[in-house]
Amino acid sequence: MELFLQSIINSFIQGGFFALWAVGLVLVFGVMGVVNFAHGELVMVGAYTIWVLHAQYGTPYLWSLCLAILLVMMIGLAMERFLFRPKQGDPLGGLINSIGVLFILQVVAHVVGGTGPAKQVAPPYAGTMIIGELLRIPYQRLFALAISAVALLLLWYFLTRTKLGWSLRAVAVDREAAALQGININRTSAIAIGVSGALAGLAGGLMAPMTNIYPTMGHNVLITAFIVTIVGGMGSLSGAVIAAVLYAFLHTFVTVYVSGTIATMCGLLIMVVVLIIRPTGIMGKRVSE
Amino acid sequence: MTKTPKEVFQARFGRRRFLGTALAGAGAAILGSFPRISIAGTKTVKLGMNIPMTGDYAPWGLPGLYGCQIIANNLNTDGGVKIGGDRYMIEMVAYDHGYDTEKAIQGFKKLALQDKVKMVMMLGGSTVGSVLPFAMRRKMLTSTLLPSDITPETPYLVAPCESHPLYNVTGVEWLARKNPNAKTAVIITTNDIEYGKQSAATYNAAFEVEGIKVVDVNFHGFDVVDFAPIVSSLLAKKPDIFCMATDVYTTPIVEQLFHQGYKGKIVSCTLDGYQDVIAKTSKEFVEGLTYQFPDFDDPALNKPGINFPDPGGFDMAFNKDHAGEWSAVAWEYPSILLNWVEAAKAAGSVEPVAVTDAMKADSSPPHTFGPGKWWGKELWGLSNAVVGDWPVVAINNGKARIQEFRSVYNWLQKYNNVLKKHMQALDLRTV
Amino acid sequence: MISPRIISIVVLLVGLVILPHFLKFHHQDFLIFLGINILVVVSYRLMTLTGEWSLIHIVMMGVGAYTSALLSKSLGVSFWISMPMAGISAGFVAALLCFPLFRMTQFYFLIGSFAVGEAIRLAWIYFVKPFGGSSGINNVPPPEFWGLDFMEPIIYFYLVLTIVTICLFILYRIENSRIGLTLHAVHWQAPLAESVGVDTWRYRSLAFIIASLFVGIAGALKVHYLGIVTPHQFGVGTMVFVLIWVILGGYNTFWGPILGAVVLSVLDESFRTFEALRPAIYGALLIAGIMFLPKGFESIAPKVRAWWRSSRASPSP
Amino acid sequence: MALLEANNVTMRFGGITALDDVSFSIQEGEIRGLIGPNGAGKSTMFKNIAGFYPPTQGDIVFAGNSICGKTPHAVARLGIVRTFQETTLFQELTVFENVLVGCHLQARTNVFSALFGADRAKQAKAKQKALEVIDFIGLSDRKEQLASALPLGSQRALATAVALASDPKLLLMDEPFAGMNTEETKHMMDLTTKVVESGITIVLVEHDMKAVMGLCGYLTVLNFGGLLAEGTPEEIRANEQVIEAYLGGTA
Repeated sequence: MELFLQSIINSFIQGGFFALWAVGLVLVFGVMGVVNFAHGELVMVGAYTIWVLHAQYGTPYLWSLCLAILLVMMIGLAMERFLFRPKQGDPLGGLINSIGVLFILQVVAHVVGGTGPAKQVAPPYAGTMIIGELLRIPYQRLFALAISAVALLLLWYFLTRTKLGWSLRAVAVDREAAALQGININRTSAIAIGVSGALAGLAGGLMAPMTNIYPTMGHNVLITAFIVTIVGGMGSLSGAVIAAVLYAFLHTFVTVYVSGTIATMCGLLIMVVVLIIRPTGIMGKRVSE
Repeated sequence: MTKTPKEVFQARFGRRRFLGTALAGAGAAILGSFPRISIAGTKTVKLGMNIPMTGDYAPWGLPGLYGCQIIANNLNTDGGVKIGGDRYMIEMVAYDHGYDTEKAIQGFKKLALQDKVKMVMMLGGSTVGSVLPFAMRRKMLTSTLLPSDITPETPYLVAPCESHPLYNVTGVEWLARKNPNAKTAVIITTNDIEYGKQSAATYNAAFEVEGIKVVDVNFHGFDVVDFAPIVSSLLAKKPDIFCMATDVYTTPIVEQLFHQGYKGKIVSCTLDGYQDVIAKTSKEFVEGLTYQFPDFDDPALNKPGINFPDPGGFDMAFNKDHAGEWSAVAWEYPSILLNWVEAAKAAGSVEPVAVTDAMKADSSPPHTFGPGKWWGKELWGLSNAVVGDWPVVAINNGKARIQEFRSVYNWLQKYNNVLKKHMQALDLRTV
Repeated sequence: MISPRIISIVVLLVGLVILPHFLKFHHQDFLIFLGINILVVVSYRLMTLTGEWSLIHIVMMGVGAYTSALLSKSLGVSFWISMPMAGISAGFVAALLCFPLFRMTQFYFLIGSFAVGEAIRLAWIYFVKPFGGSSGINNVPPPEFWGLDFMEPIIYFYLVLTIVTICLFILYRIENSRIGLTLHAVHWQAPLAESVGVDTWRYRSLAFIIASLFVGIAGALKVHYLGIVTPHQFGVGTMVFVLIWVILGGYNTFWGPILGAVVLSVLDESFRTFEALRPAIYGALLIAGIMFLPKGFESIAPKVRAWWRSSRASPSP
Repeated sequence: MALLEANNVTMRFGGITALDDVSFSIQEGEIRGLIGPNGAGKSTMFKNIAGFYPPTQGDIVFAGNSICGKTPHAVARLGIVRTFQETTLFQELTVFENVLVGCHLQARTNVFSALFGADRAKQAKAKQKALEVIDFIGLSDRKEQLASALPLGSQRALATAVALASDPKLLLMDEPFAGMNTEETKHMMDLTTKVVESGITIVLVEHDMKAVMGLCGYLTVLNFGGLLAEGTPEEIRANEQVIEAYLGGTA
């Protein structure tokens, strides 16, 4: 029982992260049609920023977090301007570019942090909230959950209630039509990857105090993000969020009651099943003839 | 080891350092590619390292190279080593195989044939597997950190330093004696063969010998980002001892134990960077946490019989240039280098076969933590691993200190059948 | 009168036969793996002819490698039987996967194939019997033939050269046959192809199966030289390199991927002296390549030819 | 007996009903115009016949057996081939190669015969056939040009050729005259008549009334997914509803 409740809490916290990772990937793919293989590395950069600023130079955590978001956003924008924009309409080119960035960022991380054991960041919000002697939630994780929830809500508001967000969605639905309606594709692309970068930076910054920080940590992030986005539907943000939480639950409970490896296998197989039954994901739009 | 992260960082980013780091690779490369201008009357002997320096496995390669360069420089500045009437300068040549089997065999041949090194140090596992056919045929002395690579067909493959994971039995022994009323234990480890399952088998055996019941073993993949679920499921078994048969994930796991209010004892294989662990939990929580890898500034390492020159000085030198990169391999490869020097002196030659024979001829070969014994026939069909004493380390108010040295050899002599049983239970190769 | 193409190919083959004798040390091994990787990329290109890019190709190589390793090690089957069996089993697995995979297209196919492949890899890790878990299967015996010593790089290189050449020839024939034309049609105008009676699903599957079959053989070649097969060898990391070779080499001609594999492997090897910094240099190279040669290395060839012609047309005094 | 019969065909996408209980039949050797204002369901009907998707209700019978739920290539094998709106061609192939792809049904082969050239005779025949078709539509002089290099008129002709290459019994032409100038239209009309004379039944969807009236012996008019009227061009011209529908459609 205790384990069951604890697992539910764990699932939600994990779900929050999965959603942050996935949503960024969806945005960039939806709006720019590029699969950003370096997305995981962006998260990694976010985490390293916290390690440098907060753990090494003692900058307050919240400031470091903001700077991390800013930095990663900048990297994203740079990628859009110099790598993705020239490769518009050439997804494979964009893919290769993102792989190049992936390699480079990993080495930068290696130069900054060196090898040896993974970097660690002491949690700024130490301590654990204990509910009725059977639920224990570290304040750091509570904080992370809250922030990711807020971030996702803000994103939802931005996309559904603002003119810019509307133009983003328009481009995601039909690039040409949007362009005809006078929407500036380059600008929307920049916004999309900016937001995506910001979310990646945020995710990295929130993860930093709870996980191992090492140059190749982006790999797992990317794979999970893929699973989530596919199950959720590549075009659909709400789908990504729902799928993230579902996947987190599945993964947590299978891990707890069966095995971690089996859990990952299940994730992949479910992804395939979803693709077979509904090639555009649970929330994805039907592709018409 | 006892630097604050801040110092660590400035050490890394002092103007001199930063360039240094950025060019470390290129620098090492140059060291490798150009033969050192040797002083008149001295020769140069090259020793190879076929290790991962990039990718996920880099932490088990690069620090070792740094350590070896420190030791080699020390020996060279002392005028080199005297082998068979000649003075030899020692030169380390490294090849990065990124833990890829294809590149491992190419790297091995480059080192053996092009650089003409006299020994090749490797990490172990599949990369060693891919070079063995060539290495054994060529009679090239090869060292691994995983004795489980040894088979009856590998006379030139030695594991003279880390007898992973056999030494873990000492920690369990010590802990059990300190806590006679501990009755149950859980084990968490990775689902791979080389590290995870070997360790799990060893710990299973060690606990059985101490009459402690292992109530759950969790094999997890390398894709775990959050250990909360696994730790919760293990703690649900209410163990007296929580055993971490893993290296990379110790910090997040201990952190979870802390947050989930674990009260019992913790035994681990390693605890690299334990200041971080303390920072993430609390001094009180990690008090008495038992593991196997000492800081090298530990005074206990200055006792006679330790076969490692000036551990404290080595530790300082390493942290001066490579602060925060310390991991067990940082001293293990150097220790193998030292073993080679001793054997070469004894053999009066640097030729691989001669050195190997000299090594094997020594009935009590110099092991890092005191005289050792050749062992392994019982498990792998060939006694090419050196086992001797191994330190049991525990955290005493925020500082890792060696509690005592216990003999791995004696344990194995008594209980290797138990170990064998548990290895076979996990489908691990034994004779 | 023999066509210049035939002549150049013959010259190339002769060159390859004598080449290893001029190489020393580990470069012969480098050549062996390069040969195997060439088979990998060329078979992958056949798949991409239908316009579908998969991430499962390297896992199919693994299927072949595991098959051959298990057959020759546990059943003592000879290499000369286990190698074709490797191809067949890879093709068979591919055939089984056609149903789920080809319900998807484009990006969904890319990711779907990745998921299936990763699941297969995890299975190798999880089921220690018979796959040997993470440490895989080792001591896989080398081929035997007339008492030749196939652990000698040069001899094994000749084996690889022979088999790869045959496979490339077959793949070339297929691409330039009616089937190649139809695959092309399926790629560029699936609906039109359908309307004139082409079963596009069948042809996508066909391409996938053939590609898997040949990459399976490549897997057998690899495992019998290395003597060891592990799940780690067939991770998405390796697949990324195959993608890079094919895309940067250029996938519009038969030779593009080969060019990509050769050039990039050589560069990668020469970067090794930079140790930890190597991936960054490689990454920068990728970006430069795709930016300045969007059509791949192959697109240089015509330019060079044009330049050559012009320079001969107007010989400078 | 009729070559093609549509019996009470109904097609719904989600909410909207694209075809509502449409029935008609087409005799062998005739050239039938399928007309109607935009959104009348002409293209949907086409796609139903060509097997791109099966009707929600009703049945389509070709030469005596039902073709409902058959995939496009299966339908093609039975002898129903369609051309596409706009010019859907293999732009990066030559005229000859385009038509050669069209010959798929005669020329299709398996890997082994392709490898060992066992299908050489077959391929030769296909090439022969392709040349004939090219000659038939009068593109012989440009057969080595890239499809993309052709002017619109010739591209349409080529599209027809690709279809003809798979020698169909029934040819569905989707707006073959759209965007053509009078001269091109003229040429295309001649071609179409030639095709019919060669014994192929044609159904064409077209907006260009002049062309339709000129070509077709019999017309079927759809409106809002329903069958509005059928008859000879004269009858249709005189039909009040049709005029009304078109005015409504255009107004």
